[in-house]
Amino acid sequence: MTEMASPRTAATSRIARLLDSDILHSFLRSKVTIAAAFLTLLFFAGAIFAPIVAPHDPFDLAGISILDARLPPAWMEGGDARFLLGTDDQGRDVFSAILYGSRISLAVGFMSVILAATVGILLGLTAGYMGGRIDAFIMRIAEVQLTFPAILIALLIDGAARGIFGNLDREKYVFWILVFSISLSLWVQFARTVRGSTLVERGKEYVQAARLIGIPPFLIMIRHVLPNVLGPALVIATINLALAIITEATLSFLGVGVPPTQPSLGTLIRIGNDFLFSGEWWIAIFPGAALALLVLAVNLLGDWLRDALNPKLR
Amino acid sequence: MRRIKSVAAATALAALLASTAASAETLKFAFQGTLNQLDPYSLNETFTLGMLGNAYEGLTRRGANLEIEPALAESWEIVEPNRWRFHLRKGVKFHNGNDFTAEDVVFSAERLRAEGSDLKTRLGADVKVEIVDDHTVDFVLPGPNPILHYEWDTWYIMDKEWTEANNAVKVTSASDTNPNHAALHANGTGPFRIDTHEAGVKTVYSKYDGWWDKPTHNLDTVEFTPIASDATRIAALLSGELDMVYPVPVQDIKRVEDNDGTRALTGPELRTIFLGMDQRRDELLHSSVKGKNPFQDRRVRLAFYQAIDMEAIKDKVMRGLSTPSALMISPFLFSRADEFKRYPYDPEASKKLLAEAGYPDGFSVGMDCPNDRYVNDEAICQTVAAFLARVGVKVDLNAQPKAKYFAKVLASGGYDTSFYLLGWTPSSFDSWNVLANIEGCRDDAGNGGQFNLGGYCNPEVDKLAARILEENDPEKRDDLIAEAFRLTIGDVSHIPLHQQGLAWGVSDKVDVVQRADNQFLFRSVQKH
Amino acid sequence: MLAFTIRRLLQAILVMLVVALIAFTLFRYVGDPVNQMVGVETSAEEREALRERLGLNAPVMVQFARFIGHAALFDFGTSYQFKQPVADMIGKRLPATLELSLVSALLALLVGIPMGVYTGLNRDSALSKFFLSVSLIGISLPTFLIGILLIFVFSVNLQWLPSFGRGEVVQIGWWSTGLLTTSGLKALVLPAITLGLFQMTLIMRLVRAEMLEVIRTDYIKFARARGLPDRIVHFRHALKNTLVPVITIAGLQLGTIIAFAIITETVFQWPGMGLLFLQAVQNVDIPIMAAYLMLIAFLFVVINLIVDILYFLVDPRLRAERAVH
Amino acid sequence: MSEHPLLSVRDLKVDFPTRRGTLKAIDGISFDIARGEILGVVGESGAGKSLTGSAIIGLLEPPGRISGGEVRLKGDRIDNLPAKAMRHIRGKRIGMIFQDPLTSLNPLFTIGEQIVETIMAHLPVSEREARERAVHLLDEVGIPAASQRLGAYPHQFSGGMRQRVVIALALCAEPELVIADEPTTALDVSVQAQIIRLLKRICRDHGASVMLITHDMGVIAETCDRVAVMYSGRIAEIGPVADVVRAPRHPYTIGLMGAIPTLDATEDRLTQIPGSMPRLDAIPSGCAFNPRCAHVFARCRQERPEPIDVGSSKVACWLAEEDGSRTIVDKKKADQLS
Repeated sequence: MTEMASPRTAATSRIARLLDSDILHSFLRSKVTIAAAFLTLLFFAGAIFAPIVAPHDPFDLAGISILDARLPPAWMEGGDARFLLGTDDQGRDVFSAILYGSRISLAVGFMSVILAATVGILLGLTAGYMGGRIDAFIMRIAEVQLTFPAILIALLIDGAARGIFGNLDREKYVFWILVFSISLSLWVQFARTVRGSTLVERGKEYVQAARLIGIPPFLIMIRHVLPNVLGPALVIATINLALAIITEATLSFLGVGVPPTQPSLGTLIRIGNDFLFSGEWWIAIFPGAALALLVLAVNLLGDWLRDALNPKLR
Repeated sequence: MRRIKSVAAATALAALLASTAASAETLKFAFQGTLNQLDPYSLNETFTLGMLGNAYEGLTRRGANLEIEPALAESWEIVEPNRWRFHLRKGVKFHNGNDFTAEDVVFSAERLRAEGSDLKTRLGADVKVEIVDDHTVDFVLPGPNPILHYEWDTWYIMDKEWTEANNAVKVTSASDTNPNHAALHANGTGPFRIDTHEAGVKTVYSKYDGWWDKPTHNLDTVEFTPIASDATRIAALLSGELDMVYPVPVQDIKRVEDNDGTRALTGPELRTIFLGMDQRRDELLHSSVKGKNPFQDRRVRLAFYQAIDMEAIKDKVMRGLSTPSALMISPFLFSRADEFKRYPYDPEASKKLLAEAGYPDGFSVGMDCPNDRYVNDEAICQTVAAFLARVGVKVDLNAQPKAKYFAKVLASGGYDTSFYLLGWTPSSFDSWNVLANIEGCRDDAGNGGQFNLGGYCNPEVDKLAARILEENDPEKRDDLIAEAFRLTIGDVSHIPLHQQGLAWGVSDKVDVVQRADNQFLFRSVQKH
Repeated sequence: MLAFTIRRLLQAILVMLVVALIAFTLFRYVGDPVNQMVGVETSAEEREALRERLGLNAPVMVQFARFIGHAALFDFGTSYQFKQPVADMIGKRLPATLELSLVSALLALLVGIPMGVYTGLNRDSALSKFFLSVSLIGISLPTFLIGILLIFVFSVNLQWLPSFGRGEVVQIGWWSTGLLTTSGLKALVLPAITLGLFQMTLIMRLVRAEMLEVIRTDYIKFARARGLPDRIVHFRHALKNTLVPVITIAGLQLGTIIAFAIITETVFQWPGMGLLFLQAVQNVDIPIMAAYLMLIAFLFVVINLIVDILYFLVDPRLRAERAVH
Repeated sequence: MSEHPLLSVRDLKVDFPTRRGTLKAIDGISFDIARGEILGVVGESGAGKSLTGSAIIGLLEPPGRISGGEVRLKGDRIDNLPAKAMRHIRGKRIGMIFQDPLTSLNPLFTIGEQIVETIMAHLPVSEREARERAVHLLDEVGIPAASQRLGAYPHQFSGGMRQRVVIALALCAEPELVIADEPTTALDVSVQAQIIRLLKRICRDHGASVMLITHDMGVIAETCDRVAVMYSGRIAEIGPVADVVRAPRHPYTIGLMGAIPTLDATEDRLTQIPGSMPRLDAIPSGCAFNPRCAHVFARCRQERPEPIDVGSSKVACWLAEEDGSRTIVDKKKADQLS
């Protein structure tokens, strides 16, 4: 009887599921995803091991020479074999600068997402579990938060930081200012997802049971909710990583991000932008391409993850 | 709804008609910075004064080669050693129709020296201004001064009646929060009136038909737009949207040249770019060295000097468009400049000097740098930092927009800097201005070299400066100047870097006159 | 409906108060406003006098109340940089930003929705795949790169469209519009595309996802089974259901667009509020920052209200619920 | 013309091509529905009942497709019609009712709008006429105060009422055949019987045949004239309800019969068929039922049985071929066997 009572669409949906996983593994799809994963890994490895793999240290002022400034990529006329992708206006190796720049971009991205996920999951759990006024309060904040895009929040915080710390001290804290302001705009999505899942779990029997036994139900819920939201949270995290990287790049491009002496990808593009029309395209184009590729790869991974886990993301 | 539409359409049509009716020539140009306000006495800055100089005029003006010409004063004479007489031009009318008279000059002289004015140095506080008749004014000096009127081309005469009627006698100072009428409107005697001014967005000038001089331009309207982004500014010129932009970043000069329909005008600018070091405090504000000030040791200053390869900066950062300078003044402004040579670039000597001074491993120091003021200012600072890194000095670079930068390092910010990059054009085009403003001793009360941010002080130099001011014989005067410069160079008071080049991007449709002081005057623009 | 509106309004006011508190804190505590106004040579007495005159010695609550009172009249004092009343400056730049944002939003909606519908209905067509790839690139390319690229191609190389500014504007009352002149319209093209592209891809992906979901629902199957023409099934039944979530997102996106205009305005030197705000941040011009923050919050509240009302009009379930409760 | 049955399905095959091979969801089924007849289609989930319905009406979800056989409506083939022509058959000549009335109606449109648009899509009437007709139909399906409720939205109706609306929608263009795909599964038990009775009555009144897809043998027994039992994409047994219910021949049908809970049940427990239906990509050779069949023998594993006539029924089972008269296995026996 139980078998017989399953819904009418079971047959079609079973087929559909089979087909879906088929599409999932279809040749083209996996090729793209594999390429994206490979690219992402490459960036990670490049960023982590930059001090080892990079031919030069672009942050070491004593190691760069202005006489090497604006050399074209190695394969072009006038290029120098030491500088594969050419040099920028200060004589920094563009390739090394990209590696080191990705390091900063990824570090900011990762830290922002981790912070946002932690805060978002905690607040989501609290809101979902406590309900009532606290829930309403947290969700209202989340709603307001949604209005102010990362860029705006980051600019405001940066402006405030300049006022409080002064310009030079700001540069010391700029990494954390960036992380803080970017994560501030990312936690909402985590909170919403977790809250939804918590609301579902709260009504379940084991929560009541836990209360009867005398175990704090909140702790038990965390144990039950977390596995449920892990999938969606991972997808959100991946997509938000891409978003965080873009945001950091944009801020640096606007000149309120990391200082030019320790350039991230966005800073490199800002510097290179001044030389775009004068024929020294490689200073902006290579970091720009690196940024676009990195974000594209992460986005592809996120897309694939979403399709694979197919959580309700909204 | 329909009615609103037709009204809107009619408005649009009218606007189109209006714009075609003004078929006559419109000049559109862009500069990297903004024109914040219009009060001619509130900001002593080349660009602002240059822009206002199209609407306002001084008693004198300067020609294409910076020679002093009569303007609102037809002629002048030194009637007694301490009394200068200016004969004012008759029949000159302000834009609002008021007559220009001696009253206006006296009024402007007072306002120029009033609280809040940034141009007080144009006219000493102890100079008396006396009306002889409606069109004659005397200036009575406490002592002789052959260069009294050298900076008067940017002392603009305002209309007494208009200023008073509009409650704008008080100067809107840089720190004022209540700008008055004169900060938002202009009423001069110049060839153009300012029709609309939206700070940071657009300023529109139109031809003043009642100008006293014969126009050498053929413009009817001039539109100024600030475009901060180099790339956007150049793109706008190349695509023909603008007739003129400045500055052109050095890397884009070739492109502007190569592009059909545009050309780059380059020339040496009078401004000297230099580095300064705090030698006044006993401990630097921003440094790893505590308890003493390394810059008080000449060897450290010389070590910094010799660590920097100016030829490399010229070649790579300035793309050849600069002249490394041994002096703190442009060679065009001092005839005997070629007697002076730079200390050679020698990193080894530099290291040795640092070791001798007790810093074999170097030290770290904070550096202040503007990033939107001079040609490639930030890049120069970065390069300097890189050169210093090679001799062991770690530079913490603080590059920021000029407004923030100046607010920090100038007198109003308490000279909050240890090591900085600055540019200076003597507005009188004379060495005395440099010796007094940049090299002159400065006391705790703030008297003396107002722009001597590092507080370098050699009383001998001050004594020479005082003599130079009063010396009327050019030959002797130059001797004294050379001697003063020799002293400052010996002390390594500053590290002069170079005179930067001027670079304007100009459409082939217009002819302009490029002045070495980087002022852009519409009165000599022809468009075809 | 009335109760609902009133409740929404009260919430909106609460939000505005919270934002006002942030703006006030910014204004009051980030950098001493007195220090921002005077020079070093100003004496302690003069500072104290200014302090008194500005009301900075009153209790904080009183100051906050005053701040709100002034903010309600859109009085945010004078810009530290430009020496002009902030309200005037923002008022002059508001039309530029709003026109750019609205045109971009319209572009994003008018192109994004049909593209989303198409890719949702024709999952496997080559064109869909092309759209999807483009959208992924659109999401991955930072706005400023797109702007630079567009200028490079269309302004500098092809010289078709202007690279900066608004072109000629027509003044209608206090509103300046670039929509009535050819040069104004031409100047709008590149910035609007730059600003709208990201939102467009976002909306396209959203509509597509919704469409895919809706198309699988029983009522769409049933609509087909009733023999309704595809046109009605797709554009009447499916699209309307898709629109419900799209409205929320689109509403939120409009807020985002206005903020993202900061980047576009910087790249294209568009004389709007975003450019002003960026300069304010770089120069710590707190009055402008506070005013901008309040304005964005206000726009958000208004947009949210409109979204809620639209929701009401589109979804009868909501109407019923509200009516019952 | 009259010699053609209303609907005639011959050797219908539905495939789902995938990268790993083609799945045969329906593998050659044949049956007829006569005018005015009610055919029940019964089987477990995944047996292909609903797909058969979708295939007939031409609404297979891609990549599913008809790969063989034919569907004729009054003798005219409809399985290969162009999309536009097929649209005129859907709703107009074949109506469809889905399982869940809660989700079958578009929540954002009033029921009036939905009925009117359907009528106008098929009949040459004005909007006013369509509205009148809608009111009439709603009245007929037992919606009280029909004319006032045209402007109501689906969520303002109860589940049973909504299914009545759905029935009205399926019938609003006077179709000759109504395919009802588990029309009562989602409903409250108390209204299920009402809806089935309504469906039966109204189809009779409008002269429409019904293909009633269900997993409920009880409903079949009460409602249908004939019944087709499906298993793994094939018809195991088809015949008049009286024969199939009273004297099932296919071991699977026997199992199913055992699964009907009856009020007057004498047994202590329900008969269950051990195991479950094979996945589409793992259909065993021979008879698909053989792994679960209590009577399996060698031939069942090698050769696939085709339906053969046994009395007025058709049965696809080697047992039936071996002794058409012998194997009237009664329930008790089946029980013991399992």
